[in-house]
Amino acid sequence: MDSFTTPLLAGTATGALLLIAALGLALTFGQMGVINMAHGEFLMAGAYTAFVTQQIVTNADISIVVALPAAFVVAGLLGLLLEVTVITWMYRRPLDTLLVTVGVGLVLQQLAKDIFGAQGDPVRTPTWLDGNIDVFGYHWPYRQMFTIVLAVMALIALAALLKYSAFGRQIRATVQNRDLAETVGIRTRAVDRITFFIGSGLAGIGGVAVSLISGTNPRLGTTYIISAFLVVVAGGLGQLKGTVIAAFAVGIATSFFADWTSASMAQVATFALVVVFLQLRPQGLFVVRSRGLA
Amino acid sequence: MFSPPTRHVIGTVVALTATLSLSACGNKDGDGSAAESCVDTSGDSIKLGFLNSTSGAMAISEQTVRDSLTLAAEEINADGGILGKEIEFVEEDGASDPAVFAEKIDKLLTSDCVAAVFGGWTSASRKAMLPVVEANNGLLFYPVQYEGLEASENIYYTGATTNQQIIPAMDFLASEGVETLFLAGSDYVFPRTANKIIKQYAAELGIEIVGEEYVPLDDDDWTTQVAKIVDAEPDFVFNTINGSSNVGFIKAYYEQGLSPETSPIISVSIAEEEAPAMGKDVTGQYAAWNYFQSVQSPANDVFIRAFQDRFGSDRPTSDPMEAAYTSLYLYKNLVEAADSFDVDDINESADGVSFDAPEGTVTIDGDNHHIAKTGLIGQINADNQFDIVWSSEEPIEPDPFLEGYDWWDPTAE
Amino acid sequence: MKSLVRTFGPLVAIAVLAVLLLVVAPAVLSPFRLNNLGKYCCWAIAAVGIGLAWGRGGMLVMGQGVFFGIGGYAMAMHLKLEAAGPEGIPDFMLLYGDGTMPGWWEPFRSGAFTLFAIIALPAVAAAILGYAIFKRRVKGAYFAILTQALAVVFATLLIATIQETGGFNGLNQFTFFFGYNLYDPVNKKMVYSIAAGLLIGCLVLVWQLYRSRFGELLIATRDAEERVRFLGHDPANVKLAAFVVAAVMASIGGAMFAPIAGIISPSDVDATASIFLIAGVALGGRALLLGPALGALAVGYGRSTLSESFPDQWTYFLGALFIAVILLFPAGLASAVGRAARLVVRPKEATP
Amino acid sequence: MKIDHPSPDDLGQDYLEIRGLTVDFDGFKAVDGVDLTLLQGRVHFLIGPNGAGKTTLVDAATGLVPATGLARYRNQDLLSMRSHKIVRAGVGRTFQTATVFEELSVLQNLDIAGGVHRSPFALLRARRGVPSYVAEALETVGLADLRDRPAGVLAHGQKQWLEIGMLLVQDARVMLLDEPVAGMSAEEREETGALLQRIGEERTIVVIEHDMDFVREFADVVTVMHAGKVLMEGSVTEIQASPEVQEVYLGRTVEGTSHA
Repeated sequence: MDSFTTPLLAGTATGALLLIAALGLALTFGQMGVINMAHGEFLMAGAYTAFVTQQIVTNADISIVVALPAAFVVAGLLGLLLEVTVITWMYRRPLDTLLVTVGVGLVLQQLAKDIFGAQGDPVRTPTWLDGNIDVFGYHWPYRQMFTIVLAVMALIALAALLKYSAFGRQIRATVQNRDLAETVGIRTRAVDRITFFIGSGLAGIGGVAVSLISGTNPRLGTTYIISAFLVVVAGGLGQLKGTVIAAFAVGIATSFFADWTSASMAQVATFALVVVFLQLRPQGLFVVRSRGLA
Repeated sequence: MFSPPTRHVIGTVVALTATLSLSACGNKDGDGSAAESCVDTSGDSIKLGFLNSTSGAMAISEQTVRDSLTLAAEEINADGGILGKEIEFVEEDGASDPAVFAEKIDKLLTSDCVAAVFGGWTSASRKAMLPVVEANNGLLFYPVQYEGLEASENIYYTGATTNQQIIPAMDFLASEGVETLFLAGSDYVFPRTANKIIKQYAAELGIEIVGEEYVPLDDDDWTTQVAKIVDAEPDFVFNTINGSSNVGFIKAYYEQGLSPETSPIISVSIAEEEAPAMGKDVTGQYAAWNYFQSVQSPANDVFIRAFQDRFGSDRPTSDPMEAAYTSLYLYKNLVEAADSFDVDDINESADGVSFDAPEGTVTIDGDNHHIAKTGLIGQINADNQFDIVWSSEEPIEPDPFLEGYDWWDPTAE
Repeated sequence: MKSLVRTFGPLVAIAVLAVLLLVVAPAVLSPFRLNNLGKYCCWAIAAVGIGLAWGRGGMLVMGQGVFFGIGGYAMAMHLKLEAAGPEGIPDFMLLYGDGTMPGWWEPFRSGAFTLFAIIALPAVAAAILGYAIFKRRVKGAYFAILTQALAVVFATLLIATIQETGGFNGLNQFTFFFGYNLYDPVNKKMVYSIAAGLLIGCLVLVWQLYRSRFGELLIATRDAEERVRFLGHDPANVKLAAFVVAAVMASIGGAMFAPIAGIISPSDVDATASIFLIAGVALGGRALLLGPALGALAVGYGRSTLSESFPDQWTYFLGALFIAVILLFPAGLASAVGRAARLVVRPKEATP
Repeated sequence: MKIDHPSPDDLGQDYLEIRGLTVDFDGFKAVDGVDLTLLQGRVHFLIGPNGAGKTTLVDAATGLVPATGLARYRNQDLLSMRSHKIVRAGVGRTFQTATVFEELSVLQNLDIAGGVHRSPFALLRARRGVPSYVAEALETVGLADLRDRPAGVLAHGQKQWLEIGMLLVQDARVMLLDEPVAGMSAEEREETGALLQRIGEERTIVVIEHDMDFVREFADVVTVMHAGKVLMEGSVTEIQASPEVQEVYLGRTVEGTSHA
């Protein structure tokens, strides 16, 4: 085994997963100032969607392809439901959204436990993802490459949506100046809802990718949510570029630390790294400059 | 610093607090003798406490134990109870939190006045309950295999200690001609202690340890660690991973091209309950226990049928469930042997009390309160059941401190 | 007269609470219930600190479990060494390790050092962390997330250091508390009284802080941090002070938790435990003097009794509590009661 | 802060000297080489169209945005100091939208501004009575009757006065006021103007303003800024007579990037 390629490639795959999870967070945080702690449970919902899809479409080769859009819709609708019922009452109270969604996350976890049982369920890997290629002694699994491809595609789709579509322009207008956007006729509430749908839907896609790593279990979301948030913190809010760099940096750094020390110490070291990084760049990698007294 | 009236009021509050605190002054000389038992044995029912986590991370496993305890209690009641007294069981949630276990067992023993408590799963929960049950001179029946190195007058251990699970597993590996072994575990007490024993016994058996990796509890990503297994090419992997983390481990193991043909895994925490979560990925791998659903015995047939009638035909039975079921029957036999619910009476006549359990006949060792159990190795088949491929010749006497093994040096690294 | 009520009314309320906790409770509760109340008091001490940092200072501290743990483990280490005897070492080090004790355990043999450490360790840790965070103007959600991540990391670190901290099992099996046998009911009552007394003490302390100029400055910093800069204050220092006090209070709570619960383990200090502390503060009213403490007592009591009656539904309840309180009564139930009372007294104002 | 070396041209009078001050936002020069000397005892007005860099100039002098050049006050370079140190050195400011502490009373707002003069230990004490400098400021800005009301309920104009009162309590020798009379009634403007003249005698007052009537009535010196540069400085009459200034205000700007 090469002590360089293994952590690098494995870490890139972890980073890709973090990226999918963090993209949705960065989007909703950047636009609405909403910190959604239930985002991890949307990831979990995506994983369970993959499991349920396999019960219906029993061919694992096809079911995973069906599961991706299905998980996007399921998690997206959960997000929309959350937005309409809870978040909509608490704009401009970002810290409170954080706490409310903590509660929502607890309820969703318990629901999953009651519906699917506390014991996890298996998600079969499609045969076309079964296998690996040898890269300098590391048997790089196709599944990890698939995760990276998935993240890159999600990123490109999101970037294109924001940059080229009319809706993307509305989102950017709302992010930059909500009041002004309203005066030019953008229905910012509707924009918010669609943004929340998309952001949560991305978590669903991430959930499908996670289900290929660990199947499903009710606590699946909690494993990823903190790292995903650290990515958003380090990446700077509302900036895709920063989120991308931070996701891969955190993923790869964790893998290297795990290789050098232990997986437990890697968690500690990555956290320390983010705190030190914030000393150098307190507002994250990239900052949207806004003038005046906040 | 304070204005006069303020000073006055604060002074009053502080003085009040101090006086009130001091009024409950401590007693430095007391030896803290055990509290008087409040168990009521005069009625026609006897209270027992079931303390398992029904919420939190461990609810996954502990609910199954609760179910088989419930079954055993119902069976015993239908059969006339214990010493003619009907079991009235008080249920509590340990919430997967050791401090809650300590609180709840205190409640069961001192408020509910139960005659004995059944439950606990993690070592942390047992360690948390131990001082409480000792201080109250109560009884605890603990149904899960654990890392040994413990014996309490107030606890009966109906799961395996290390010389009934880990050591037979190593004997099995030696009989298979294994020369190199890789250790993979969750980063907490049981795997660390188990691996300490494994390493010393491996040295004795001439098996080389070619790697040792740990991942935090509940962490799913095993990629980096599995890459090290690939690199080490061990004959066998000894798996002490706990809970859902197993799923990620097995997935990563397959992804990187490992299989039961090249580097098979022997696990000590994957049973009939856990295996289905890994589906086909786990087929062909091994596990060491003292009970499998596939054990052939009349007692087991009865147990499985009763359990599935009660909780659903799709429910598997597993080692900890069987150990919990057994623990309640053992308690019945203990009480009847002593003809008393009193803890000291029970302990006095405990040695040799036995029960025809689903796993076979088990017998209590009166010195260390563990039970003699047969070591079994199962291979997981496509139905996520275990085909028994190896068995110890006879029930193994429990030896929690491994005193009968010369190679064991507790202070060595 | 009115201003006298405003000034000393809270103090009277604290005195009432003191009588309830220190006189009434020991008289009417069974030893088991009293011991539980002691645990709630420990959480309440930490909650008082959270009220100061979050309610008054606007810093959502989601990782107070870390400081709770520092105090708890410091005390537990001392109790463990006390149980082991003058030359002895803790039992778990023989079981899981090679039977040698790490050097940094040695000072905790001294009771005086332990008490000093319970105050000093969290203060230093919070000062370093707070300095790094506040001076770089990291705030709001960023701060909250960082503190939560800290709690996760802290628990992971504890679980991974089995030979040094007992790992997942934590530390337990204490026999003596500064020479007093912990199994003696009289001594248990005494330990409870100390915890309750400390809670009252912390309440008096924050009462003085809230009415001081520092309290005003803290609110000013919460509501308009940048503006405070133009009053000639570095808001980082103001927040740092509140954060450090909150950390020390959490540590004191943890230190008393260990002998009362008889155990301290990673489950008592991790992210979930930290969120649990926040729940009490949110319920009681984060910015009120007594709100956090009463909320923490209530949530602690709820956890015990609800999990006794509805073992499976406790998680739903905790989740629903967060949603309902934050959504409907962001200032806490106490304020909701106050509002309802006003509606009853002056019903005409209620209908617009 | 003690002055070790009074500058030779300091004739017992304070002044704020700005030399070559430049603020660069990623290549866009919001303030571009501004030179200004602001003397004690005068009410300076800073005018110019939107985006001229007036507020940014004040931001730079109070540590809100990084800038190059020099902003010297009592031999200290403000550009190298952090905001709260600048305040402690005696340079205070207000903001376009009045930012007072809405949950605190008028008295508490003023009192809290006096914190610069207190030791950290003194902060732990509760306030007893009303310090004389607070009472004085209450009188000066005319809010004595409202001292126990929460600042949040004050009218817009009253909030601006409260802010000025807070600067008085801080004992700011240089006051940088950003559009203090915007949104005020004619009567309130008169009062504000009179207030500025009253307190301006022993201070350096700099006012950013758009309202030319107000400027005409109360300005001692007017500086016109345009596109980050100083276009002209002089008395109100001189400014009004300038064709250049008229051109700027008629909107025929050449490089009018509006980066307010």
